[in-house]
Amino acid sequence: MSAVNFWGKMLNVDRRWIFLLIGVVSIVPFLIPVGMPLTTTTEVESIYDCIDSLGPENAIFLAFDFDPGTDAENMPMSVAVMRHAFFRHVPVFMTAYTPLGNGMMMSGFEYVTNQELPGCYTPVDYADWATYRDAGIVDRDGLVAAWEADGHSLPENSVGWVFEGRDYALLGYLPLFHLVILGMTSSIEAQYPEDSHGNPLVEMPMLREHKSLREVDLALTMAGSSACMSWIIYGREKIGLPIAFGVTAVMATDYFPFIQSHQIIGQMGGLRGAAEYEVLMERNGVSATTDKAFTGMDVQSAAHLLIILLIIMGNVAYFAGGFHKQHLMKSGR
Amino acid sequence: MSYDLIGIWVAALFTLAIYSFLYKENPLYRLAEHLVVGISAGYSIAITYDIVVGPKLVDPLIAGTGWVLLIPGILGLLYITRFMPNVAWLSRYPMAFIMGTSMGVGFPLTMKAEVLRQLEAAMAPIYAAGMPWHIVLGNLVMIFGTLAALIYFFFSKPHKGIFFGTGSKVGIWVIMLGFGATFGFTVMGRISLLIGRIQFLLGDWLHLIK
Amino acid sequence: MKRTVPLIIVMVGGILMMIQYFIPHQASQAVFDYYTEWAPIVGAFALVLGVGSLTRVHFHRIRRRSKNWPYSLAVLIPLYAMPILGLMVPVSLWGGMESPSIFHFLFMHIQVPIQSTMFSLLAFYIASAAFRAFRAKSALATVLLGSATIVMLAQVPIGEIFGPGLQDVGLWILRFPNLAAKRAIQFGVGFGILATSLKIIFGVERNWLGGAGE
Amino acid sequence: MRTSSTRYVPAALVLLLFPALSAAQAIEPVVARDSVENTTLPADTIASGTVEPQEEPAAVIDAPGAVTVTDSPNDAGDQLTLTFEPSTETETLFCHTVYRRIAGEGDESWLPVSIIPAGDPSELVDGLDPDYPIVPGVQYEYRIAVQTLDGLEVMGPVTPAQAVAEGEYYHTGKTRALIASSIFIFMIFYYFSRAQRGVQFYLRPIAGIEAIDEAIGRATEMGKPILYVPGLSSISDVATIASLTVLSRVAKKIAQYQTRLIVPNRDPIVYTVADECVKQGYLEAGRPDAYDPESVFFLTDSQFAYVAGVNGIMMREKPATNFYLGMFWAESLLLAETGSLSGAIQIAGTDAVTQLPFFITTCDYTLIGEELYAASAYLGHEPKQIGAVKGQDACKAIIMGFITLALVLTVVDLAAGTHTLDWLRQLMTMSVMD
Repeated sequence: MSAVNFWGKMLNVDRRWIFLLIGVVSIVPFLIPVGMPLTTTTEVESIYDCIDSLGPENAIFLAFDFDPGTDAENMPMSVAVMRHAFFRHVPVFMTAYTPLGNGMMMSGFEYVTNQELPGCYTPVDYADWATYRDAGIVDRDGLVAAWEADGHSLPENSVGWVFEGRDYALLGYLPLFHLVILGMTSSIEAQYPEDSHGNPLVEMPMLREHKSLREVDLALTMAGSSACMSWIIYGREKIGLPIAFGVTAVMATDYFPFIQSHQIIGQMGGLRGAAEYEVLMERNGVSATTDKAFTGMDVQSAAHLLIILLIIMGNVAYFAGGFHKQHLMKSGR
Repeated sequence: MSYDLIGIWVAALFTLAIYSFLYKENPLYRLAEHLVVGISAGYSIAITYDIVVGPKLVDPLIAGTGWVLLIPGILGLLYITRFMPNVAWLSRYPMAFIMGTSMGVGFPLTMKAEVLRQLEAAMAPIYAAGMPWHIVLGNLVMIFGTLAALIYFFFSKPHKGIFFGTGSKVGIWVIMLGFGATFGFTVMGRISLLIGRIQFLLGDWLHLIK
Repeated sequence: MKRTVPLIIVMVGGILMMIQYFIPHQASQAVFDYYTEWAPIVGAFALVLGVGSLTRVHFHRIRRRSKNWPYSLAVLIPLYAMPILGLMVPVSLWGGMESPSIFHFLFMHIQVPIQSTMFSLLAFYIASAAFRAFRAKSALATVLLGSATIVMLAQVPIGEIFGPGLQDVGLWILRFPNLAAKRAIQFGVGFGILATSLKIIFGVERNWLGGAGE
Repeated sequence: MRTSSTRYVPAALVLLLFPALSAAQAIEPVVARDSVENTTLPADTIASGTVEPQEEPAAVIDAPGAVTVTDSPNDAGDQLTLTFEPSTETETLFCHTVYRRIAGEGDESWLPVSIIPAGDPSELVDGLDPDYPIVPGVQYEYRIAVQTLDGLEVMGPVTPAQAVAEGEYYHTGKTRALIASSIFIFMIFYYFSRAQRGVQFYLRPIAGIEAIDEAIGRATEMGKPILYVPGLSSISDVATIASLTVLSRVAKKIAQYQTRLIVPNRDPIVYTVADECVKQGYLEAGRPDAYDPESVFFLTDSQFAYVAGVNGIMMREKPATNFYLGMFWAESLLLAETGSLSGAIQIAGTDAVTQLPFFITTCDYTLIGEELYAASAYLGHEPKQIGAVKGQDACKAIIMGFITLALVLTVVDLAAGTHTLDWLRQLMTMSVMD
């Protein structure tokens, strides 16, 4: 009986102790980083290779289809892809599925262009390079040359210029986004006459070159909900637009059938997927260092071990204490 | 103090306010919980007006170029009648419009993307020249597993006999393996969210880590 | 008028859009173009429903001075202040939606951290449930927990110390048995969605009409 | 289709690289090396032979040949398909430019609708570029120009389009989707009508449903209440609708046993409907007097506050049985954990795949996904709902049939070295695009 009491007491421990445990396990590895190596999987590599094969003549869509709640998982992958595209000078159209996603798009762009962080990109607002545009200088190399010839130089931390309307366009949120995707299959500008800064899309060089989703080479949806399916149902199935997923870990397992059916070219699942992308970028010289996702992997390791230990201990206590016999009903699932 | 610095301190304060719930429910937590409801709804109103209602409805109407837009505009306004008990039924009109059309648009597309395409992919060959054994085994598991799991969700026949009995048993095992993967990934996802907050607290706020 | 007309709208709209898919003709395309132009406008007003019920619930709480009523102010004030500051006040520290502004501040430095922290609470709860509730009560639950353990270890770098094969097993589970289970569920869910669509379009399912009086 | 459309990308780029050039072309297509030598010749008669080299004998290149225009199939009358004989020049050829104008208009109306880089296939679907739309029923004229690497442009002959763009009334590429949709709709309505004619269908027993009676009985024996959580979603969620159907059946049983029922709600509309369901259940059991209006109530609309509230009820009232049926998110874990600690029998059911693992490991019975829908049809005894379940089952049987057939064929292929599976897959394969 006393044994039962012991196990019972153990199981009924105040859960705040367990909270404390997981808190400690999640903080300590940050202070003592190990940086265990991470292997990459084909699901992520195929996205990386796809973007790596593109250049200034191509274009991608980066869809911020998540809310602040899953910021920690979706933001690192969005940031990684954005950096990779900027590095390869691939024009990036950015959209959002929800109003809150609009804010996430802004915040992701602000992070990549934060001049205080090493490895950032320096944005040039659409209005600031109007004179060059009017003079007909719209190809990337010519634009950078002309811009730098006029005395502009890259700030200390920056690794490159990005011109609004040439290298990126912040399109933002529209309601009933699945219809927006459908509409963009014939014309992007018809859906977004202006970007979220109020610049007319019709004048943007990147739009002149990519007028509809038919002329876009990849759409990446960074999703925290089933919003990503809209890109398949309305983009992929309508005009064959190649799609890649960046989804939260909770959803990731559901979309393996779509990889096997080639409806998506690849998938980043949760923080681990983002960390793999960062590793690929560092390995190939796209970025100097890895970022937040990879740093988080140590904690992820420690926390997974702790949770597995807790499950084992809990079950030992449960069965050793004989609690499994308490339910009078025939055993269920 | 700069705008961003104040921002980081306020954000840190509210982050800790939420975590204080782990110890005990308290007024600060409750305040944060309510604020988030108000701000997110307010944000959505502002963005929706700024992006849709303004440029796509109000501006063309003021400019006098889009009188036909009055039809969707008025239909949309009928949502407001939901809060007037006598005419609340009018709010069913815009709902009916959105529901009917979006389901009609979605029907053939869902059939194509989620049923036919998946069926096509499910009919994969088991073996091709040079395939390693674990892939072949995987293909077998995939095909028989899909069949078995479909049998489990088949309600018209009792789960007895070789086909339905064994099939549904194998099916539920395969489903459990799949749920195990979901479970593992869900744990991973929740931990990742915690990691994100700790990176904010220790890095952006306290500058203890880079 | 109250029930029949909405049911007719649903049916006509649904059947029209379904047929439209198979007809590429310009007349059919024109219907579709009107639809894509109008639907977002109608859809945007749906926000009214959420905002309206929020206002009603919290306004009542304040008026009746129910328990904890001051918190309702914390809902209502930002709910109305956000659009006013963002849209009506000229762009300045007070007005407009770009950084720096109150609008941007409330979103970026209050909404975002609170919402992301709320979800991260689950990491704590999952740890607690792992110890106190996740039981291998039956063979099936044991399979589930076993597969979960392998996948969890395979997904993190430390899994390597249990041998290189573990990662492969984890990925194998994800790519084959997991795929089979999810595909079967998807067929079911897909048919479920399609059947529900049909039931709503043809007026068999009418629950959505509820809650708006007789 | 995809490859042909991506080829506009570099083409458009060329246009932008030479903005002045392309602007000039748009207005007056000329055959000259540079602008100084521009001699505006009668555009319609220009051919390569008419160009006189000014300086050293430069390569006079062949103009592209005849253009063949056909109406594109399966469109809204806004596309024309072009093929042309490319210039025989290979060395200095830079690109072909496709010009289009409405028949009978002047030279100033030529629109450079597309630029096709050298080496690309000499065919084009015109009309995809939103800047140069094709109007259905209009007669157009085309001409192709070649451009050399050193900026020389040579015009081909003007060709009136042999076809006029017309929209079609049926998309031949969508036949498979049409057949599949028709079969599905037929199956659902077939079983609807049979169910309505009173045919009794067999539905297999579901363990969780059978446990409901037992669980209610247990609560009665113990004299403890029963907690029913109808999910946290809105009324438009299929899972919520299913849950409310189950609730009215549970309420009926409870009314017979005279056990106490607790139904906390998160959504105000679901609350009103749940209240009606419980009342109805008591009425059907013939005990409307036993209905306690306090048993169904609105708790709060905030997710975690709701969980805290329900957990409080579980710890205070110690219900003997907890039902969690409907749509759940992250709160599933918190509810089920507290419930399992309080020692209650727990029966859960949801179609949220991500929450199911937590329910399976913490609850005694779990209705997985579709089992919840089936359960509601099962308990609700509404003929059409049962008909829908049967109709979906029939479609699942078709899917199973195809997968089995593919399995057989792949074995046959391996044994006999044939390609029957490819044949079957081709039968199913749809073009990626519509």
